[in-house]
Amino acid sequence: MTAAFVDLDRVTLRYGAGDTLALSETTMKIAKGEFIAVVGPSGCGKSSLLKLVSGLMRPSTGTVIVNGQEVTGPLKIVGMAFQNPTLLPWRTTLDNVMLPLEIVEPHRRRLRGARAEYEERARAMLASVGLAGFEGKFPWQLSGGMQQRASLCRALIHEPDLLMLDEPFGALDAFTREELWAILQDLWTRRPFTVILVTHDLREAAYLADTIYVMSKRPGRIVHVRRNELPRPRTLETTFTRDFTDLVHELRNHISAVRAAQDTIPEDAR
Amino acid sequence: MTAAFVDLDRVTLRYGAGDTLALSETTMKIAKGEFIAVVGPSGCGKSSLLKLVSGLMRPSTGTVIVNGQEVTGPLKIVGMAFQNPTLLPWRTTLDNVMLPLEIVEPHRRRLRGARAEYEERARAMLASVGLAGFEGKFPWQLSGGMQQRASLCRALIHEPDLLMLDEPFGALDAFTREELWAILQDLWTRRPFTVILVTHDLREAAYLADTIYVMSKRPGRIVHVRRNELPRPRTLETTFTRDFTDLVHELRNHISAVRAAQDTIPEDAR
Amino acid sequence: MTPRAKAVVDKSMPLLSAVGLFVVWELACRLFAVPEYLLPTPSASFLAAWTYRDAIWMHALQTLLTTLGGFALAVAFGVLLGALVGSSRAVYRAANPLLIGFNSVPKVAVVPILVMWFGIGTVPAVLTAFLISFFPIVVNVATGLATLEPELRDVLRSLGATRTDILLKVGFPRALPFFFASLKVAVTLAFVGSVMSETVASNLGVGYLMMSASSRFNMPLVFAGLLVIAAMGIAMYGAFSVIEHRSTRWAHRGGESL
Amino acid sequence: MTPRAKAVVDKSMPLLSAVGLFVVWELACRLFAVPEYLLPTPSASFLAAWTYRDAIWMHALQTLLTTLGGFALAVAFGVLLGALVGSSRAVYRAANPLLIGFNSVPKVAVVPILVMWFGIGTVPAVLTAFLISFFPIVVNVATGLATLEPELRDVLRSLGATRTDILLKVGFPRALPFFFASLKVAVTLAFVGSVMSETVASNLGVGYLMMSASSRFNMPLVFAGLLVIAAMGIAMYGAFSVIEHRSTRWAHRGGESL
Amino acid sequence: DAATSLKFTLDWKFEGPAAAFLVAADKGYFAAEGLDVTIDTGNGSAGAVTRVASGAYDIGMADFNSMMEFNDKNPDKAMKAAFIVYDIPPFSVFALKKSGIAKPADLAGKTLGAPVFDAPRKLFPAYAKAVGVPADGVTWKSMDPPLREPMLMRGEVQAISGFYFTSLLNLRALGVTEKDLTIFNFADAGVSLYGNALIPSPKLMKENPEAVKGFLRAVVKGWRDVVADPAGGIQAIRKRDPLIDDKLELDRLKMALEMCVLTPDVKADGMGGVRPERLAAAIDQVALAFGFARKPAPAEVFDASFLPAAADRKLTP
Ligand SMILES: Nc1ncnc2c1ncn2[C@@H]1O[C@H](COP(=O)(O)OP(=O)(O)OP(=O)(O)O)[C@@H](O)[C@H]1O
Ligand SMILES: Nc1ncnc2c1ncn2[C@@H]1O[C@H](COP(=O)(O)OP(=O)(O)OP(=O)(O)O)[C@@H](O)[C@H]1O
Ligand SMILES: [Mg+2]
Ligand SMILES: [Mg+2]
Repeated sequence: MTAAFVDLDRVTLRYGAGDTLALSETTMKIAKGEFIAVVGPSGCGKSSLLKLVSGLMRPSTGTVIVNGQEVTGPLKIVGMAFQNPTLLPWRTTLDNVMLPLEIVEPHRRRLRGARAEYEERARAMLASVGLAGFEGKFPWQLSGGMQQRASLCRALIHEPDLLMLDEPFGALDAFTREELWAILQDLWTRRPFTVILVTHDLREAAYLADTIYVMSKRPGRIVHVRRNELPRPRTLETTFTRDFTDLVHELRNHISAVRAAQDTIPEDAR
Repeated sequence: MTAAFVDLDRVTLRYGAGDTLALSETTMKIAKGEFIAVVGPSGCGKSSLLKLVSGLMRPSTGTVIVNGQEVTGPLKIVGMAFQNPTLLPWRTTLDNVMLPLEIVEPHRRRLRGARAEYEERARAMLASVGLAGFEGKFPWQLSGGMQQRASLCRALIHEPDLLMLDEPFGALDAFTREELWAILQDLWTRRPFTVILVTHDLREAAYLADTIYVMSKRPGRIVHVRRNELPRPRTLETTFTRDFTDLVHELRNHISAVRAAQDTIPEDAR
Repeated sequence: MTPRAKAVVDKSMPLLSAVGLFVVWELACRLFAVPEYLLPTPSASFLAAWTYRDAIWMHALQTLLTTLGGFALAVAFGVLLGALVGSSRAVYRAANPLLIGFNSVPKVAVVPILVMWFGIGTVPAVLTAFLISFFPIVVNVATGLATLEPELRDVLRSLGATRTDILLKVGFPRALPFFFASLKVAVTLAFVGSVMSETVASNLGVGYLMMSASSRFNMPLVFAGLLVIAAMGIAMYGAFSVIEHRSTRWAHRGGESL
Repeated sequence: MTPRAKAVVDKSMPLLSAVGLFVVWELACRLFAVPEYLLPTPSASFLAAWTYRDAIWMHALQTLLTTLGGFALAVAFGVLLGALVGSSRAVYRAANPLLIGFNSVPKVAVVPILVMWFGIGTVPAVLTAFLISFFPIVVNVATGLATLEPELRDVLRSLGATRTDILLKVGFPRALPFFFASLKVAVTLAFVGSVMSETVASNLGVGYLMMSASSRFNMPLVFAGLLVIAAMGIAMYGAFSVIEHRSTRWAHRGGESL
Repeated sequence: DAATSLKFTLDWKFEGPAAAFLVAADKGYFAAEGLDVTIDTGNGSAGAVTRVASGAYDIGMADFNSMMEFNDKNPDKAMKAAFIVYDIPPFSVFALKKSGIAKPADLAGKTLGAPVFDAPRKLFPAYAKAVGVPADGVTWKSMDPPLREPMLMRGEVQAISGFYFTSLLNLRALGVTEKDLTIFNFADAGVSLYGNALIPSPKLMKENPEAVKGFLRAVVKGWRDVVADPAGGIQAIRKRDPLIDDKLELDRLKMALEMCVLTPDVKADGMGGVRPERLAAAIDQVALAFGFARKPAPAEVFDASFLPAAADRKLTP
């Protein structure tokens, strides 16, 4: 059977009582081990979508099914990098990254015995995103981009089955960003997990994702789904290929259409 | 006389006691009404630079002179959009945007009498960045990109002489971003104020700035200054011109060089 | 449980718990045959409250007004001092030991001194209520201000705001949850203070009532007095709990579930 | 002022202010010829403290231990109850009125009951110290938890953390500034409680000492007792102020200037 | 011209023995003397002494012996009593019969309970000397007044000291009858102290002696009325404190009258004055019990010059 790993069925999300409609009739099916990207205009409900899938929020109508089970509360298999880094200010960067290991099984059980080993892993991970030497610093002693990278490490450290990244590279310069693309792709190739990536950078989506979902303006709906068959592993060279730029261009046009078209629809349609 | 409006003379910034060197011997001269952009790798000290110029922090050595006066404390002529939106959670979006009017003269004095008028201005400004209808919402009811746009409005509302923008469009999709570029350029053309823009988006720098400063890895220094003589007003068409893409490419190469070169220099060189 | 049923249970929780307490207390008294002079039953206390309702009403009104007076002073002074202590390290260091020292001292020891200056009656009671209740406000306001996120402060500083501006625009709003937490403590302390002063030096007020009842071993009346104070404390609390709810919704935006 | 000179002044601030207070107090007493039985001079009080140092030492030790006992109980119970109240709306609604009511009641009224149950001496003093001081801890811990930013909570929830995990990993750390603020209030109240209980029924402790001195019109000794309590309060505060400083540096990262 | 206003503090709450003062106020006896008297409750004798000494009150009802102790500690603020209210103080020691205490000597080695400021407790050394118990032969436990009787019943202490009428009535309220009790009165052992007295502030004595005299005249009238009609006196109390138990307060008042006010001396001399030889003896005993630094002369502690004429001080026809 090929049931989807993540399955959203006509999901609607309303904040407050009939106030703000964030998502409207969103339907998505993501296979196990698939890397998908979600793009769409600001405020269209991308972050809300992630919160629904991870179980942090419940849909107003419709169902969210992950791994065959309806989501009724926070999942235990998720690694999430929030749009804001939200590092805990009373923990050092290293301790922030180690946080999931203190919570999620089986690491939690093993942590006491193998702390040194786990710490080594966290340090290596921080080093890989360019934060070697900052393990002992507190989050508020890091620059915006550094916080974001630490937050990314925290989402990855416990090797979750479902990874959710909400604009994880937004505060980074192009080069750091591209380096991290490669690192992330590496990780994913070695141990395929399911990834939902929210991004504004179409090149990022095209570089990383198997499937790209384009969302409409608020209230968000999936208006376009685009398979990305570019061969893996993709490299910086790939980004200079014709296929790549065409893909980016195509996505661009879709979003452009979305933005223009919807301006005539009343704000809180439904 | 053509004294610089903002004048940094061999400014060094060290956080803590001899701990982290964020800026090293940075020298900059910005003319009145100039629009400059600062680009550089993540963690190189760009945000710190803004804090120095606005007087939120004092340099460890060197001097910062703004408008002919050494900066010894927070300036009163600044509008600042921080890297994090940092909207006050107990105020509605509208009230957040109105905040500078309650503080900065001459608006402060006039506010009581002309509240309706000022409120109109704030609403118009919010509408111009696509936030019409969200005036009464609290910041935590806005999406990340919406918060960023509100924060931008807050930096502009009181028409400051010196505008500091720390990655103001980082959380926005490409289209919204480009719209805002145009709006910002418009404002600046109509009433020239001095702008320091920190960004990771080289196209953004090339679109908006008169001068682009490239910074080295931490500890940050200005390694390259590039005048941008592209004719104004620049439009989206400009971004497709040869000159524009060449400029972006040139900047890209500079940063690439910066990143590669410095990896051999010890972390806390001084 | 349906959400509606849940909401009803939720609403009636305070009542349920109060009734529960009284039932347990009554049963305990009867089962263990606790003598009345030790601990009267709630039913006897309520009976006493009803029997002496006129006198209790008069005394309770006096105590309430006294307490409110002292509490108002405490809020004004506490916020002022808290602002000073929380916003200036020098004041903090100077005032802290004195404040702590003063507050470790039982206010019972201070009441006689107040009486010598102001005679017995309302004035020492108001002052005792004030003296006993301002400290939590100072501490919490100061802590709220001192733990203000520098990021929020910088928003104001970058506009060239004065210290007062910063205090008013971000300091106080940010410290509001701390402030309200302290009010809950302070108002109960204010009641303690005024009642205490009334037991020591007054002809009026619930404190006097309890003292005079206890000197006649009328324990049900003593406990009626205690219940009346408790009720007034709860009422006061309820009143500004509404204000809290309105003014710090942003801080409680997380809702109920932890 | 050079930074170094400033730091020295800063360090000596507490001492300066204490000395200042004593000087003002001494001068006021002498200038206005305040009689000793009303308000003794600090010099007379210090002299009395020195004269009776052995007795004071014994009584102070008793009071200190009693207070610490009650305070320890209060912290344990307060944190527990605060966690319950702050993390569950139902418990909050059920417990709040009872707590408020109980705390509006002057503990002086409760001491006799405790004495009747537990006899005269240390036990009622410990219990009084406990009963009077746990409430601020409950309120502040509960407020700290209730105002936890949902964003931080979501970090834990997204990992599938249990409620206990969330409490331990973000709830408590986040509530620490609130908790420490309440400790400052609670420790002073604990002293008030134990001393009060000692004045009501005991042959030992600073409360008894003050009571007996005051019955002999020895006001300097009464004030010596007050000063000793104040000093103990300050010492206790100092002890865990160090702990606070270490454990909530992140919250005070804004430094001194508002 | 306007009435002179005086602030008067009682030694204790509005209870039976306070009736005379309230009657004097209600019936206008003070007003007739050109006085506007405010009557406040007190919190014990020691407190009343300092209230007057500090100037917060013009006149106080307080234990004569406590006043002497205050004078000893504050020689420059020494006060004088102007009127003795309790010619014989109601100082007593109570024990439960079942504890085996039958005669005063049995108190030796026992634990007694009382507040530290309790006058009988403070003067116990004088009593102990009189009955031949070593003064340090008993152990004291300190407790607030309302705890005293319950602690006796609980067995925490074997005996308590207190005012005769207060403790007896309290014990009755707790269900103990007189036949279960052993009661020792200090007066029965030959301890001839004076009890509560009216103490005007030195300032008032000096600046307005007429007011003091008028006050005392009115007070005597009040007492006379109360002696004639104790129940009427209780009504005056009821006006101030509606919560009182009439029967209880009436008992208390009657006991006070019988034991402390209508003594042989008062019947013979009238109320308020002292007999020089008794005063001298009392000062001796008090000085010994308290360990005074200096024994005061009788004239230093009592000033008879404000008393109404002996004939006007008679309470009974
Ligand atoms: N807590 C909330 N309460 C009320 N409305 C909310 C809340 N969170 C989000 N919204 C609303 O839901 C809509 C979608 O928000 P969401 O954060 O999902 O957008 P987004 O796609 O992530 O946007 P961005 O790209 O700017 O981050 C917005 O209109 C926002 O105002
Ligand atoms: N409050 C602080 N305490 C200590 N170190 C700090 C503090 N703020 C920043 N730093 C350090 O200073 C350096 C520069 O930080 P800054 O925020 O200026 O970088 P940036 O150029 O803005 O980076 P980004 O592009 O990631 O935002 C970093 O190494 C950071 O660790
Ligand atoms: Mg978002
Ligand atoms: Mg930055």
